[in-house]
Amino acid sequence: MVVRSARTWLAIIVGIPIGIGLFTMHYAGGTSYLSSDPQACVNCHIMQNHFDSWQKSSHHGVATCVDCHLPQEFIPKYLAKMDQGWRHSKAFTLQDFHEPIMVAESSARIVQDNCVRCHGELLHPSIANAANDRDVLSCVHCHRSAGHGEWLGLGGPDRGEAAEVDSK
Amino acid sequence: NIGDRKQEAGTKFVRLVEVDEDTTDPAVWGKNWPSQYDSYLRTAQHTSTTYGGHGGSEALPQQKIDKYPWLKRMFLGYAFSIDYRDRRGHAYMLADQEQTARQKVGQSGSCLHCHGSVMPLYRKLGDGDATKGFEMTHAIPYKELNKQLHDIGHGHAVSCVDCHDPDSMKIRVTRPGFIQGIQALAAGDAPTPHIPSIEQWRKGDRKTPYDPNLNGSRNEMRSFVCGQCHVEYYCSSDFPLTFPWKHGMTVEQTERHWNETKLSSGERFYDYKHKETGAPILKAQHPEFELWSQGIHARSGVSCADCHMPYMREGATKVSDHWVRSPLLNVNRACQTCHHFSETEILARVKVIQDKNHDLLERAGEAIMGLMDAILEAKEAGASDAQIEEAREFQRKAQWRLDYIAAENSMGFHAPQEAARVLGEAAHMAREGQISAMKWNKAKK
Amino acid sequence: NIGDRKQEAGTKFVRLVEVDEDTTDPAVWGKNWPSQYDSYLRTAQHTSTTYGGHGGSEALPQQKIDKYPWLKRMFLGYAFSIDYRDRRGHAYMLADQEQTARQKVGQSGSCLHCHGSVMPLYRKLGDGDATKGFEMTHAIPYKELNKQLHDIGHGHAVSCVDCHDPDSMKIRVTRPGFIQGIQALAAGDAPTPHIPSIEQWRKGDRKTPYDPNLNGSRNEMRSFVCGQCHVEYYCSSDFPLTFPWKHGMTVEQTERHWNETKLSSGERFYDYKHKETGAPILKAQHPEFELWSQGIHARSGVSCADCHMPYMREGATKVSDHWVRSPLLNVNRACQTCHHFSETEILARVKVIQDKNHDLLERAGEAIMGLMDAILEAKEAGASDAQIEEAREFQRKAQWRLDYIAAENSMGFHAPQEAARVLGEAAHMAREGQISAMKWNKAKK
Ligand code: HEC
Ligand code: HEC
Ligand code: HEC
Ligand code: HEC
Ligand code: HEC
Ligand code: HEC
Ligand code: HEC
Ligand code: HEC
Ligand code: HEC
Ligand code: HEC
Ligand code: HEC
Ligand code: HEC
Ligand code: HEC
Ligand code: HEC
Ligand SMILES: [Ca+2]
Ligand SMILES: [Ca+2]
Repeated sequence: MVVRSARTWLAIIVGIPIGIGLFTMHYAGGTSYLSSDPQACVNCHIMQNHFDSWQKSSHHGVATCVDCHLPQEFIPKYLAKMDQGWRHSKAFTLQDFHEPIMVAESSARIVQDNCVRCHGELLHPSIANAANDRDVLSCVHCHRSAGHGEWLGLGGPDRGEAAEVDSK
Repeated sequence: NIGDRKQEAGTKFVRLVEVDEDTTDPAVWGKNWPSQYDSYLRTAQHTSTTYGGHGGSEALPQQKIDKYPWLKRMFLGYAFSIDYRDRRGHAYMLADQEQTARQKVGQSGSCLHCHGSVMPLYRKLGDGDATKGFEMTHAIPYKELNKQLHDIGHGHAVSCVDCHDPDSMKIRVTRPGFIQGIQALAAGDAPTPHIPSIEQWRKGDRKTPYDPNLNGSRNEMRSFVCGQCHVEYYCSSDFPLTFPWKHGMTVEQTERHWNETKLSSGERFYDYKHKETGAPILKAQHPEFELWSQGIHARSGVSCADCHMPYMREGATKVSDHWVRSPLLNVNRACQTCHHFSETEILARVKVIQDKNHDLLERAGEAIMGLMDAILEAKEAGASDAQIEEAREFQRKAQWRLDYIAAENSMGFHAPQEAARVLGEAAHMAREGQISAMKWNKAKK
Repeated sequence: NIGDRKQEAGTKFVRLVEVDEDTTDPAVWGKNWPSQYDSYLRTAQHTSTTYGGHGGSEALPQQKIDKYPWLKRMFLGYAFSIDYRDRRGHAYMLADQEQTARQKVGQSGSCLHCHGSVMPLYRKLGDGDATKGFEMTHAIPYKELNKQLHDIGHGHAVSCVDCHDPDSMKIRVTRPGFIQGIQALAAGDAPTPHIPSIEQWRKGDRKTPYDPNLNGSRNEMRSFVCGQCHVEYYCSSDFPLTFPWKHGMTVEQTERHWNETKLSSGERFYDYKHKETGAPILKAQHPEFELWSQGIHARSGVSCADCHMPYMREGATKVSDHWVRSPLLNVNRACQTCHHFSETEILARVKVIQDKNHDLLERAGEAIMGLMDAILEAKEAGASDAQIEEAREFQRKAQWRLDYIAAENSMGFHAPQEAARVLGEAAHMAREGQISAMKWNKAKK
């Protein structure tokens, strides 16, 4: 409910926030989204846990954030950057996102593609053969800690008062 | 080196021979998929863990009924009291079935459903319609049907074609017993958080029945293939092989299914009457699929194949380990991809779970002995059938629960809390029955 | 907004006022750490979930003994049968203790250990030595001791200084009962996979006793602070407050500790004699720390604070939520940090676990009623004490187990399989006792 009304509101005044959004993005370090340096992501303290847990993962020497979280072909990459960049600054400004942050379905697919991109050679045949199979087993079904040592989200400012009221 | 690997990666699924629905001989498939075949063959090896695999010699698994005297007594009046052993690898399934002394009392053709590569025979009997053929087999004696199976050249244990589509190699289910069972489950209204595709299907118009091969997700199929056999069943000559899932998969829900079933004689369903007490007993067989369904792994989408057929690296590719066996012999691949604890720690966790359930199992075993003794005493003291009816009913209930976990093969691991709950109920109900029998002379004649 | 947040990140730990060991008033600490204080204050709010928090009015929690009639009957002969309510937030702990009708029968000064900010008083009584002071309090009546506490200005519920070092703000334990209990545990040989630092300490020469504040890891401290109070105890005037962990923390190990304890009269330890049956009963109180220790979370290093005081983001800093309460009101912070399932799914999982244990609890409750009835019947029929001794012993055992889970406050969630196991044993033992009582005239006089 909350999310939807925020979106509606956003749609109505879409013109204004583009300007503010660009400013916010810049000020908050959001433009760093266009960089490949993991430090860039941590500019945003909300990403700190993900950075920390990435550092504890088997991949921290071989893959940085964008290697997994952005498509690698040029055009899709920049489309995704725009899409995610926009979602990022909107979320950050409105503080309306779910915490702990949960990966969006579209981003999960990007991640999966990137696993396959690097590991295409050593693949389970039935996964390899099913490149476009939506039903394919996801790599993180088994390798749940490949990118991040362990799940390390962090609760946000919502103290659960809503749940409190509902339960009465 | 890398060159080698690249080549291997390229040689996936090159077919050297054709295989089709009638190719039940795994050796033929093995020419195309040698790694899988190779590991499949290892199911002939002896394996053993604290509670898994089998004790006894290489040649013959240990008798379960010797290990647990109460188990033997529970089965008096039924073939399982003659010969009931530890399971072993898939390679033995047909031979062990042929050789069990339970055959002495005569078994039904239904048995073959889970011990042989039986689909061509079903099609033959049903003139091309496997379901029709299947539904005839309960009436044919085992020995006769098994001879036919061998005669037409399909006397093999579970084979590739039973789980794989020979054209696409996709996994699939073939067994009519499973398909009918899961359709009944879907058509009912028991929640199935462990099978999301059923909840999905229920949102539709329900006009075409749920079809596991069409509706099931890839991940679900990795459990369904096992659910064709590792389940509770009725398998005798009165009616076709049945999986009791109409009301759901818990011990209470499957009990309700049996309680609502009638024998062709019109009586309420039972497997046998207990020789000593006369109680109308339900026999539980290996409900792995059912117990798993009540656990946290199932709910989290962890499939049988994840633990029992984990991927293994073979050169530049990964294959599913077809050496189906205890994951405890294989912790690094079966558990550690998901659980980043040491092997010692993982084994210790399993031990804690299994030991607790084993204690409860022995406790419930004592309790059921107490119940049987009390009924006998009441009978000797002159109790009428009516006066011990309640006690007998308790025996049916308690024994059903106890057997459910005793016959299940993970010593409770597949759903630790559920197993403990069921065993606690079993022990308690047995003692309630004992109390009822002790009070027989207060009951009306 | 963003500007605010950048600033917040820089303002950690600026002290506006000094706090020391005698600062028990949380309002003073609150000047330095307003967010923590703010959430701490919220423990005065009413919370309620299916099994957690409290039913009843805002003013007074529901009577547990009304909700479960068998509970009331179990406690006959003991103060808990007069008044025994749902718990509520930390803010109420002192007031609730002062007001409970259990005070009518007179309580010991030991009670204050867990309901007030009592350390300055212990030091005063012991001339600076808190342990010495603590060991005097069981002999002082509650009302007297509590008056002293208020008179010297420390009449507060659990306060910052009880868990935090006022200089470094590090978390620490202060309560002598806990320190002695955990030292006895360490000195024994029960495995403690949930407290690795004890296993580490045991590798040393054991010359200096295990010291939780020195040897415990930061992560362990996040549970130890709660283990100061959320534990099974003896607390009356016969000897000082005791946590029964000498042989370990399971229900059997703590029972063994009590069975080996002697009252000053020389008799084997018991809390009270059951009014109806005369059985020498052990009372179990809120063994959260103990049950948690048997679960998979403890074993995986998940602490009480992880779920009951989860971190929350306040601008750019993270703070621990001092609004200690049911995590089910707070799933996103308490569970989703580790479990990536939807809130609905997580709540459903907890429901499955708790409902199962609740069913078993009611079952064991029925069973204990059966046992008590049977002893009464035997007595009426003329049974001697010797003839019902075995049945009474069963009551002691069964009731200990049942109470262990009934008094524990997570409805089994802290260790699902263990809770089910204990309840199964409870129900079974109760029925065994009933059978024994029914056979009284076969026992020797
Ligand atoms: C401006 C601050 C900020 C920066 C810089 C930032 N993030 Fe985020 N990120 C957020 C916020 C806020 C969310 C939550 C958004 C939501 O849930 O809609 C988020 C969510 C995500 C998600 C999960 C949501 C999804 O779309 O699946 C991923 C993945 C992610 N960020 C990756 C990155 C990477 C990679 C970088 C650096 C290249 C980065 N972030 C830089 C603030 C930031
Ligand atoms: C080796 C691959 C890999 C790398 C490198 C990596 N991640 Fe991730 N990330 C993942 C995977 C896998 C997920 C979970 C996706 C899913 O659940 O489907 C994830 C999830 C996330 C999420 C969503 C939160 C969640 O738990 O669902 C955020 C935010 C995120 N990553 C940020 C980062 C940041 C910031 C970095 C760099 C410091 C980074 N990631 C580096 C693989 C990676
Ligand atoms: C940028 C390239 C890249 C991406 C993207 C990537 N990996 Fe890797 N991965 C590597 C490299 C390089 C290694 C180390 C290989 C070695 O040591 O031989 C590795 C190692 C691994 C290993 C073995 C080490 C371990 O953690 O057990 C696994 C499993 C793995 N990757 C899974 C994944 C998964 C799952 C994803 C997607 C979430 C992924 N990888 C994404 C490059 C990548
Ligand atoms: C999360 C892992 C896991 C999953 C999922 C799982 N199992 Fe198991 N299974 C085990 C463990 C562990 C044992 C105990 C092995 C032992 O005691 O040696 C076991 C035991 C068994 C056994 C007895 C093995 C033996 O060696 O005696 C059978 C048969 C079995 N499982 C079948 C199944 C079936 C069928 C499914 C799916 C419906 C399933 N399992 C799902 C882990 C799993
Ligand atoms: C066609 C029926 C059938 C199917 C399908 C089947 N099993 Fe079995 N399974 C059996 C039988 C029968 C045995 C016992 C063989 C014996 O004792 O001779 C057995 C034995 C086992 C054992 C014990 C092995 C040992 O070494 O002790 C495990 C583990 C097992 N099955 C797991 C699975 C899993 C996992 C699947 C699915 C991937 C599966 N089974 C599919 C019928 C089947
Ligand atoms: C629904 C599938 C199914 C049917 C029908 C079935 N079995 Fe089995 N059978 C199994 C599975 C799975 C195992 C391995 C697990 C176990 O031993 O508990 C097994 C194990 C066995 C074993 C080895 C262990 C033991 O019990 O001594 C024998 C012998 C056996 N079956 C005989 C039979 C006979 C005879 C029938 C017919 C009455 C029959 N089976 C019907 C699935 C089935
Ligand atoms: C069903 C479980 C499962 C899924 C899904 C899965 N893996 Fe694996 N993976 C495993 C197991 C088990 C191993 C260990 C094999 C071994 O050690 O022999 C493994 C090994 C690997 C390795 C090799 C590590 C090494 O030691 O060299 C890589 C890389 C890898 N997986 C990547 C992936 C990627 C990428 C995907 C998705 C496309 C994926 N996996 C999907 C179970 C899985
Ligand atoms: C009891 C069921 C069962 C039997 C019998 C069986 N398989 Fe499989 N097979 C599976 C499962 C489950 C998978 C994993 C499929 C997936 O993840 O989609 C699999 C996967 C495969 C794959 C795909 C690659 C891989 O290794 O994951 C091949 C090829 C294969 N099996 C060949 C065979 C051959 C050859 C035989 C006979 C010798 C055989 N299978 C017998 C269940 C079975
Ligand atoms: C594909 C992933 C996967 C595999 C493989 C797997 N697990 Fe798990 N396991 C899970 C998940 C998911 C949970 C549920 C807890 C959670 O949400 O993190 C879990 C929970 C557990 C628990 C705690 C719950 C309980 O039942 O007590 C134990 C113990 C456990 N697993 C042991 C094992 C063992 C032993 C194996 C190997 C035989 C294994 N797991 C294989 C994913 C897996
Ligand atoms: C993995 C999470 C987790 C851990 C760790 C944990 N708890 Fe809990 N606790 C719960 C849940 C879930 C409940 C049930 C709450 C409910 O029913 O509303 C609960 C209930 C409680 C309650 C009753 C709460 C109420 O609202 O009535 C107390 C008291 C408690 N726990 C104390 C502890 C203590 C002390 C520890 C450590 C020794 C601990 N818990 C560890 C999750 C946890
Ligand atoms: C070892 C710590 C400890 C000691 C000693 C202790 N309590 Fe408590 N008390 C607790 C905890 C923890 C709770 C909250 C959990 C619960 O209610 O089960 C509690 C709850 C209560 C409650 C509210 C719930 C109820 O039982 O009605 C009262 C009243 C109470 N205690 C009185 C006393 C009295 C009187 C004594 C002395 C005989 C005493 N307490 C000794 C820890 C302790
Ligand atoms: C000094 C003793 C003491 C300490 C230390 C303590 N508690 Fe408590 N706790 C109590 C008492 C007493 C109550 C019951 C208060 C009442 O009912 O009046 C209680 C109540 C609770 C409740 C029930 C809250 C509600 O709203 O129903 C929870 C949850 C809880 N405590 C968890 C914890 C956790 C987690 C810790 C450690 C971080 C902890 N406690 C530390 C004594 C203590
Ligand atoms: C029942 C025990 C308990 C009481 C009482 C308590 N705290 Fe804490 N406090 C904790 C725990 C546990 C942590 C987490 C420490 C860690 O992770 O190292 C903590 C952390 C803190 C921190 C460090 C930052 C943070 O939020 O994690 C501050 C500051 C703090 N508490 C202040 C206070 C104040 C002020 C009070 C009194 C109003 C208070 N505490 C009462 C247990 C307690
Ligand atoms: C700090 C991490 C962490 C937190 C917080 C946490 N868990 Fe867990 N949980 C685990 C781990 C680790 C396991 C064991 C399985 C494994 O190894 O993945 C587990 C297992 C479980 C299981 C399966 C085992 C069982 O007991 O049945 C359930 C259910 C569960 N958690 C629910 C919860 C709930 C509900 C909460 C919040 C109240 C919670 N968890 C909080 C880490 C956590
Ligand atoms: Ca059956
Ligand atoms: Ca006690």
